[in-house]
Amino acid sequence: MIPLSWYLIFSAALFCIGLYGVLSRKNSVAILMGVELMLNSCTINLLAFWHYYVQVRQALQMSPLVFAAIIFTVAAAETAVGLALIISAYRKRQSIVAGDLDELKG
Amino acid sequence: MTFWSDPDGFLGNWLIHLLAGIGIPAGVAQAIGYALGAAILATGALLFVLFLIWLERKMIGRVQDRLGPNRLGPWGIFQSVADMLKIFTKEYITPTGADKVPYNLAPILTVAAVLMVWAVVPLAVTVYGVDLNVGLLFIIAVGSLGEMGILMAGWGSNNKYALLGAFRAAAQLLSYEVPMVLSLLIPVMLTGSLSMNKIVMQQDIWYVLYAPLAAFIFLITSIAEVGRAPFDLTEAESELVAGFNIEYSGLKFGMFFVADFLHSFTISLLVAVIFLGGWRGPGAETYPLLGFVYLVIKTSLVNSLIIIERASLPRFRIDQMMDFTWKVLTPVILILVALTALLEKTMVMVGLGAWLRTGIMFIVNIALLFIADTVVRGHLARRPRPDVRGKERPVARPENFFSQPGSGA
Amino acid sequence: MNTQLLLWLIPLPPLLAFGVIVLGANRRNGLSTALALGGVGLSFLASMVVFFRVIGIEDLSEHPIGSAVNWLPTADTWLKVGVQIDPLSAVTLFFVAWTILMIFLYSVGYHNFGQPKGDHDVPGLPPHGATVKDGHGSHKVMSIEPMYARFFALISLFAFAMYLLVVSDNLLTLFVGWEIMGLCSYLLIGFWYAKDSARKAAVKAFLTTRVGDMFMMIGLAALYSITGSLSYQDIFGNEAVMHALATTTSPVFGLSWAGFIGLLIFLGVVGKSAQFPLHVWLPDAMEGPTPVSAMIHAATMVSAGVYLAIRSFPLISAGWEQGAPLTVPMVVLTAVGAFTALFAATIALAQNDIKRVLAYSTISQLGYMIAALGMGAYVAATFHLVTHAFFKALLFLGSGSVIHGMEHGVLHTGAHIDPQDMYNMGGLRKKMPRTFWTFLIGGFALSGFPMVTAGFWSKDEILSGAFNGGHIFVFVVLALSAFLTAFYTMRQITLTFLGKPRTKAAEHAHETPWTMTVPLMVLAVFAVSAGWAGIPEAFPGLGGLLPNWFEEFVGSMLHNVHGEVHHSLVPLFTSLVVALGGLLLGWLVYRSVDRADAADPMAEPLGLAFVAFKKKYGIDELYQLIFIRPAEWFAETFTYKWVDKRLLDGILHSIARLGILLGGWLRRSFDLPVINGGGNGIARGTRELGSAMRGIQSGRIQQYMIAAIAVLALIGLAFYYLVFMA
Amino acid sequence: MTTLQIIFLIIAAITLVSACLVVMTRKIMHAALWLVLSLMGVAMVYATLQSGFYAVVQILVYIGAISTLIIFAVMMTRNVMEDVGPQSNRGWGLAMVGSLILFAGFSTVLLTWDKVQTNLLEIPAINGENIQMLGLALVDPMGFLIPFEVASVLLLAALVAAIFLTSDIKRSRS
Amino acid sequence: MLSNWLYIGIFMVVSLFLPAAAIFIAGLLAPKKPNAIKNATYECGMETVGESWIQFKAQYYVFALVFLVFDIETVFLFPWAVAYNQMTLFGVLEAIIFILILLGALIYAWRKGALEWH
Repeated sequence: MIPLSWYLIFSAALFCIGLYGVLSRKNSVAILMGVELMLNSCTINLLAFWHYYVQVRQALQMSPLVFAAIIFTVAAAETAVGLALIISAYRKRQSIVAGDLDELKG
Repeated sequence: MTFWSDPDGFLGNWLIHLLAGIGIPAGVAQAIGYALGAAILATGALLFVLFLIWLERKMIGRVQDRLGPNRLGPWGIFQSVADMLKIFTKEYITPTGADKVPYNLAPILTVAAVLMVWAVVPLAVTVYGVDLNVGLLFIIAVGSLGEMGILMAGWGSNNKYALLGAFRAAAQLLSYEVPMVLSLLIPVMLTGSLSMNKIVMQQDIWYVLYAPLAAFIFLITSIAEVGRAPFDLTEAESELVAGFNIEYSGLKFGMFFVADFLHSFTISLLVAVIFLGGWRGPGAETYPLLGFVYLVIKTSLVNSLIIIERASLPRFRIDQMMDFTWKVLTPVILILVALTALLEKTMVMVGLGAWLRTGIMFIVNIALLFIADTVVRGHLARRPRPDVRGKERPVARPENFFSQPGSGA
Repeated sequence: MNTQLLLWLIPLPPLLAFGVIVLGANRRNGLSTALALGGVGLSFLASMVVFFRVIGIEDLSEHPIGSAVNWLPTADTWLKVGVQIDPLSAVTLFFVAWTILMIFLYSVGYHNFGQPKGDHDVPGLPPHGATVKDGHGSHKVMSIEPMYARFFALISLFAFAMYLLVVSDNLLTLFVGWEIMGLCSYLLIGFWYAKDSARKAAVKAFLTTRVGDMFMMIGLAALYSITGSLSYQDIFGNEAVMHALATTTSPVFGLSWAGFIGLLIFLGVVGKSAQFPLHVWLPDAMEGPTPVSAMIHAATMVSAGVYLAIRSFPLISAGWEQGAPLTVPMVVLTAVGAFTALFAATIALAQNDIKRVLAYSTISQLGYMIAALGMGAYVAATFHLVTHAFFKALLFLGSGSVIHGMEHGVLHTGAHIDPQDMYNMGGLRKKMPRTFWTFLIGGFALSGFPMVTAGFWSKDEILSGAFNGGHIFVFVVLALSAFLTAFYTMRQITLTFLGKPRTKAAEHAHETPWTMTVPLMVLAVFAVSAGWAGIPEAFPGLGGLLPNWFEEFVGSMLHNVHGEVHHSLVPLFTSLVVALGGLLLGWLVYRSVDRADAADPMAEPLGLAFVAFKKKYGIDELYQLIFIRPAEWFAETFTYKWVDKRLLDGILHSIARLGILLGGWLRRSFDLPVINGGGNGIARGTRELGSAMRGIQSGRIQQYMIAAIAVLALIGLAFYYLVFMA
Repeated sequence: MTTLQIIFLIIAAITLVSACLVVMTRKIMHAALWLVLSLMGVAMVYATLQSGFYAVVQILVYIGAISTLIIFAVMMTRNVMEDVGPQSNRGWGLAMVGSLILFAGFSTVLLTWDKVQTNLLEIPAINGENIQMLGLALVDPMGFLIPFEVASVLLLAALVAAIFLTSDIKRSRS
Repeated sequence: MLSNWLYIGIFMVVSLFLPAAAIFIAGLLAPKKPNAIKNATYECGMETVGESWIQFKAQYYVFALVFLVFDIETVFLFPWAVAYNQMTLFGVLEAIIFILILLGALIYAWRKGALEWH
């Protein structure tokens, strides 16, 4: 069967790819896509460890599942509000290039 | 285990033994068996569409006081075969500047999304693809794949109308998915499982008797998911030329139609399975094929209901359609779910019998239906119909619509 | 419904009302009124049911009713949220429920519900009045508050926070309610945000209380890290834990951990209920609408502070037995309380704003309670908390009613005078009889009018507690401030109601609507009768008539302190004398004031002291001088002018000047290109240094994230090598 | 190398490749479509973890709702983002190095740590993903009642915020 | 358990393969005579104006937004519904509170006019 470490490495890779997307993309929407990838990798880790725990302890364990559901919720909220922010920023300054949104420039 | 008692397992074992006989390991044989089963099921479903098309044309013809197809074969039954052969030899016209990959992937995805539903639907007591413990959610989920297909089609074919049609279709599917999912909560509550088989097994009393309103809403919303009349805004020839599939031709275009007909049959199948007791019926446990017959009968009834409704109802306007799902169906189904949960629990605690509970819930559903009906009518009577003709609504503008009041579609 | 469930449900209705009003019903004044009143009414009913269920129960303090659910999984324990009712929270719940309900009812009238919209009212300013036309011409009337619905939403949230705080069974939930109240007080004091003073007052209140809350949070953290729980029962109800806390010494001043944590929590109390160092925010909080003032001062916030102090009494008094010398924290409490009582009372002597007088009197009364608590008079402090809540709410609402009437007069005459200045009033007794009588009752209760009023009994208990505890000095101080209290109360009543009207506005003032006067009457009833619950046994004459229910009920809270309190007559006579004397003197002095611009009769007998009182001892100015100025100075002068302009620029300039000198010297010795090159090079170097420094602040989120990730990776690496390799 | 491992490797390869394409491709619309594919792969990975419920929910929520939302947003904003020219900012090299280093660190830890080398066997369904127990835990006061209720409040808040942010669009149009 | 998903995977492959094969075969059978006019974008016979990937209204976005919120709720409501029979009345009441908050969200969107199709 599949070793736990495979799942973890897989999710680490997904995380790093998403991170690269977040750090390097110009388009804010693309940045959000990167964030989605990162969140997915977190969920993979949760479920993998859940499986490991159940296999070792031979007992029910609900917290990781509930946590995964919460991650889904948070991802949804984050996407909704993030995209809404992007759209209103687009309205105000006709640009969704993350680099252009530097009001806080010192 | 004879063929009559368990055809599925019978054939399966026979196949596996056969393969094992020619020296193929059991696991691979299992996989091959799965593949064959899937192929048979899917191909059967696809070929069944031919009959469906014929049936639909015939019925609509009768409704409209025509004969319908009547030349080819007895009652013109081979008409659609001929159509199929014709469409097979049609040329593919790929518009210039199309986005190739999505453009070609879209019809395949659309058909596949419908086909995959069949993987979890129990056709008889032992005849089913797989008894998934989350079957119901699986059915809802693959629906969203079809929506992806539509978006791809609209995007891929480099065309304004296609794009607008696709996004209208997507908005419509999204909006109608909400009440559909919520209406499925009630069967799940009563069954205590998401597996389709358990849902069928549980229906000593058909759920349509227990929750007629939920069944009704599920039927309506599924029709909307298919995009049939009166919800066929997506290929409203008068407004958007032919919807998202305008740029398709040949069998790619045909695939969208296959998906359409198959989908409409699939939803009638789902209604039959979830609310009409599936294959349940006298003697169905012992003779699975009998159960299969029952299922087919129920399904065809629902399907012909859909066809007649298609033939008889006019088309919604898009704003009416959106208002209908968001402001009527969704609140009603939310209230119904809450009400059902509360009443059922209390009635069980009181200790009423199953039939008594069913009767009470039936009355409650009908009452809620009439209350909603009167409320909506009163509201419509009070509110003057919005004038949508006055607005200048060009179909497509290259510029930015924020600076363009009243543009967009 | 069983009591646990009821307890859970008590705080919820106001929260729901808040949510619904904010989400749906803003702009709908009638609806939001109904929601807010309905919500708080439900809570009120639930509280009453709970109260009357629990008062009968024996050993409620040992086995309080309540339940808790898991909230946050910490490493091995759960942080729990829970509810609990014990004698202390029961009595608190009682007066909180009553006062909050009355204040809600009152605010309906106060914000002129049902009146027309103002002519030129803007959100953020008090209503200016509207002109209505009827049979005989057009005249000005009060206009409805522009942000009416918002007010009810906020005050509902406030009520939710207070209920939560009272029914909570642990310090964490209490702290949550505490902070929500801080937020609400900020929002409500700054309710008329277009007024600059209101904005300043709101910020002041928020920041000042933060100072205390900070320490309180540290205290809670310490408590949790030591005991592993924050629930009252696990800590205060557990002898072993208390003993451990009392014996182990903390690193600070050799105090025991209990004492140290108690002091930290007490600092939070100091902030919240405005004790001496941090009292400055409370008088300014008068900028808010009057129901808010009543809410903050009487019903909720300051009471919450004292409630917490009483709650944490086991910590503060850890290792103390009845009759033994006070522990250090108790001494601190006593000193702070007694000083605050006297100090605030003296300031109250010289204020002309009717609400400010009450504000300072509140501070001094709170000082009373704190001092009583410090001397171990647990029951007396609780008792005074209850009675004071009733009559102080009554006084605030009464003053609000007076101001409301005055505003009516001001609108009618159109004269631009301050409707809150007592010197502009006078003779309102005839104009607003209901307000007058209720205010009189409240005033007498505050000044402890013998036998009948509630204030007398509670104050008498505190005084006797001080005397019998043998703290004669404290006793004298408290007695003196009691005298002052009676004096300025009478001054207020005389200036406001008695005599003749001193301005046209006062002549045209008239009685306020029933929504405002009914609460006054209800509260007046309590202001008298609340005292009868706690008449001491040993009291001559009246003693035995009513059982001292309060003493037994609340007294049972004290697990470790049980001692026989012998009663002597000295404090009794003292309180009689100071109360009556103060009242009489106040009336004698101030009845003669007849003009609005008359000088205060006490001005020249007191002389400089009076000026000090009037200037509030210049505490605000002092703080301005000590804290705010230095901060501004540091930011402006030191950082900007010196470091930035002089030091850094100086360095750069000197480098440049050096370059120029060098250039001059080189020009004489070498040829021009070198010079130019050198000078420009240096100058460019300087400029590029600056721009490079500036480049860090790019405002680009992604670059910040890259930096964060780099640091994270480094830390992770270090962690890995330190933990896994080791 | 069992069949399951091979299947897993295939899925992982598909997922990671499409994820790379999500963050690298020029056309933002293609990025969205690749995102759909990689989310699909993640759903399959859930399935191999015997967490069918979340596999399905992943398709339902991420592909059905979130990706659609993202595609809509792309469509709304696409005229300012021309698909020609570099789609990554100046610091992309640094980002690449940083995430590669991070990945190297992760994988070294995971490969050298023997605790995580255990095989995940097939767990019995009774202990497995028991949706019924999940539902009971969600409404159990000593379980996850508060997260359950707070989630709905969070969604309400998100809806309010997003609608508020987008509402001014309609105001500016009408 | 896992074999179920194996079957699902195979079924997915098959159901993707069949239409693809059909289209491919049809492509072999069909004639191929493309020309510019034929391949031009269809616009009722007119020349197309501007690029086709046009802006469209925020309305679509808002509908997708509300749908997203409701979709997440299913993640919580379906396990609840599955556990319904084992549940006490209290659990049912909590879920009803949940549903009411959901209804509140719907009503808010309604009152904000987010559900109007302009």
